[in-house]
Amino acid sequence: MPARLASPEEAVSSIRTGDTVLAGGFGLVGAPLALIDALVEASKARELTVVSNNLGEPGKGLGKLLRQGRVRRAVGSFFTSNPEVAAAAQAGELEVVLLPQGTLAEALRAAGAGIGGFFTPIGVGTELARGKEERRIDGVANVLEAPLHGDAALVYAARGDELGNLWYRKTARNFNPAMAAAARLTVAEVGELVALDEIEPESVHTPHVYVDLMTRAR
Amino acid sequence: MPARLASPEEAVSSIRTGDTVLAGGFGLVGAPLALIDALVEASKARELTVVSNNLGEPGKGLGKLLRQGRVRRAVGSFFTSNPEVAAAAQAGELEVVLLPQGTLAEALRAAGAGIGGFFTPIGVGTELARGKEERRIDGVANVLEAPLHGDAALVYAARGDELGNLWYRKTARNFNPAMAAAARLTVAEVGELVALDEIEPESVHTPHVYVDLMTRAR
Amino acid sequence: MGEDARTLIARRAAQELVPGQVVNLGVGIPNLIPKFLGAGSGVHIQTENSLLGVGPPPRPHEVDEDLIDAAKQPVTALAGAAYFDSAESFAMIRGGRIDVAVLGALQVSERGDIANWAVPGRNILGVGGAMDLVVGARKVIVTMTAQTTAGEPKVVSGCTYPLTATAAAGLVITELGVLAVREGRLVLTELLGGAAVKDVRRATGAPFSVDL
Amino acid sequence: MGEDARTLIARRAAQELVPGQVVNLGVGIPNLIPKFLGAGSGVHIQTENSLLGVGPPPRPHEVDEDLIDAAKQPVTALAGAAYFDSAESFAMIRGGRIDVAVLGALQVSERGDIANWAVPGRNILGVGGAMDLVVGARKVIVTMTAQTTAGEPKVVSGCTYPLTATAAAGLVITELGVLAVREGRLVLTELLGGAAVKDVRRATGAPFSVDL
Repeated sequence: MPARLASPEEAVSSIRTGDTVLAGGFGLVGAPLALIDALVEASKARELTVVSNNLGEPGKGLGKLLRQGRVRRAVGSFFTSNPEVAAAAQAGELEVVLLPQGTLAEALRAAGAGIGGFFTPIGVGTELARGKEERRIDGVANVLEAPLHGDAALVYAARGDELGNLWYRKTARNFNPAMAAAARLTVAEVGELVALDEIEPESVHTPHVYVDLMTRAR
Repeated sequence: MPARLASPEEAVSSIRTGDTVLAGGFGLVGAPLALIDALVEASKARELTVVSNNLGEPGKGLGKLLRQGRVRRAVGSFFTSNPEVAAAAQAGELEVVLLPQGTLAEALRAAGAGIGGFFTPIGVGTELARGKEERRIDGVANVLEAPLHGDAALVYAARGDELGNLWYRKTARNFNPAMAAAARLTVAEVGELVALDEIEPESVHTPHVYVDLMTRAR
Repeated sequence: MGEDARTLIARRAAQELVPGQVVNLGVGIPNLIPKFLGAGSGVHIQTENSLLGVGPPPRPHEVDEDLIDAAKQPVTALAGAAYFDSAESFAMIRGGRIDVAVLGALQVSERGDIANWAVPGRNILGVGGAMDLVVGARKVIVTMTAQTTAGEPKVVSGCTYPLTATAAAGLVITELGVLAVREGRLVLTELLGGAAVKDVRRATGAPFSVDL
Repeated sequence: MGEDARTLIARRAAQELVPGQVVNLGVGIPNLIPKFLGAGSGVHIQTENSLLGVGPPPRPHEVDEDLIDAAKQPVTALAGAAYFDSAESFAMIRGGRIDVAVLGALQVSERGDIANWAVPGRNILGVGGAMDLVVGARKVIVTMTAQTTAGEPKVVSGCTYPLTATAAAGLVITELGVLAVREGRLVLTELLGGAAVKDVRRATGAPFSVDL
């Protein structure tokens, strides 16, 4: 279905307590800040699993949600940039699931691509491989990783067209395309809403089949 | 390394007897015809494994190589369009490995992406799953598929820049990007050789790290 | 009669498609569907080779050699179309982003097994994207004549031809009627082309209930 | 001295990079390398967040909020640069398309095990792309001072800190010299900054042979 326009508040209104929310961005670059603000201010959903490379910064982006005590589990690769993550984990208020950054990206892609799981050599022999199935393939040790599905994905794109096709600018692309494809409900916050074909058909980064709702960046 | 310009003949000169050659294209659209012609006319490599969605048409594209009896094994998804494939298989001169088209594409991507193998629900319960490891994941039956690596990849792109960044036009993209990433040696036949930045950095489909040699289409 | 049956089936199949849906159409009868959708139908056609937003066939001067569908026929692209590579195309298919796949078949079983790519005893040399589509699409509609040219039913208790997928078909549309697969059982929900229930029974190799 | 050591290490590491190579530079000492490469070095810098063709730091008016490196610092992009998404970036890394990864470490063992992301007893909260890079890159160069500020050697017989990967380092460059990992053994191949072999022995917690 083509995407429908909605306010940030409406766009996040179907996120429920216990849901898994995928949030794009590398640090704050490419992060859907209007949607995150709406989730912080207009949603009552608690006990969230948040999948994001980082968990914002103290009091910024997803860091606000953490301060509200609404994140039960954080799945990502680099939480060191927000010391409040360490504090919450220490206090037993937050479960942290750490993945190598490439495994995080690939697990999201796998979810979007209907892949049941994949073997990767990354992390073998480290603490992050603990409890994971290991298998030697063509002489190389691999671990089995599972796809990472979301109930909702919040992504940011510089441009979205009337159908919901998305185009990302420079390094703001990062995790956004993989996340857009990995959730049941995908909301795209767009910097600019453009007419059809203003995004060259060869340059569409996320085809509209992945986008349910669009909202304008503030 | 950035790509180096070469003639089609030079570009295929390192392909050896017994090698696995990945060839882009869906039918003849997006097929690297100058490179295939060079392989047919200027190379003596035999006993090739050719990975391609189709094996050309009778006497066209990869069909020429088949007529020369130089293909030992064909891996692809749809060989019905070339009746000579059936004849060669019947005569025991050609081994045919058939994969669902999406599994073919994903196996090539997995090779390029350093993935050791992946579980997919496609093909379960059919003849194409015979002998493959099966596993139920989250209630869905999956089979394990292996990555598909090439010794050489021959791809076609409408545009290539001086470094080897590639841009594909319309449906001529098809298997080319996945194959470009899946081989030890990748040769790109380009319709047009352009200056740096004539391909918008956000629109590069295949970054130059995957391209070793470039040749001009004829 | 052959051509008429195919047209009838395609017209009926077109009614299953609603605006906004993303649809993949196989070769044969499904390829006749677009003319019954018309311009502005709001149906988005995906072709697995790899384009979302397939438009009508090109006029002669519009033919573009880089723009074909999975049947290798020249097509056009609508405004808002997107091209991608084959890996992404099938990620989209396996990932459940195709609302409906419409395809032809050689046999369909009462529990929705589909056989559409190979005939026993012949070399099995082409599967294309069929397996990916029937497993990945949210809804699978099979369009086919009720019987082979030799008069054998194509809807059967169990497929004897090599399977494309198990329990995949949701709806089977023939020139005689519409059969839905519900919890592994066939239900005749509609008669077509003036056929009576007994005509469907005669041409069908599997039991079905009737819920017209 | 601290800053000098880091500069010395970075300068020496830069000599390992040859035109045409694709290189990923970690935070810390590796980030000092570009100034020793200079413009037109022909070295292509990849940053995993995801850009191939990183240029020098922007002048103030050139800062672009959508253009950062993996250390979240503003960068520029050279002509011929390409952007991609994180899944593609790590496909490139795992797929062996990064010729050299240069990174800092807390410990390196004599067989090339690397520990660079966590300290025992503290919450382990950030790994980033380190594991992917040290396994995926064709050659891994570790740049670090020879000892901790507490005077403990960082090159050790076996790592006591949590591992990033096993048998991954190919070269270790400290302010005292260059140690190559050859078949699971350390070989001192070069002395730096006026150090003598005995200085390296004193600052190293693992045996090594000398091949200057």
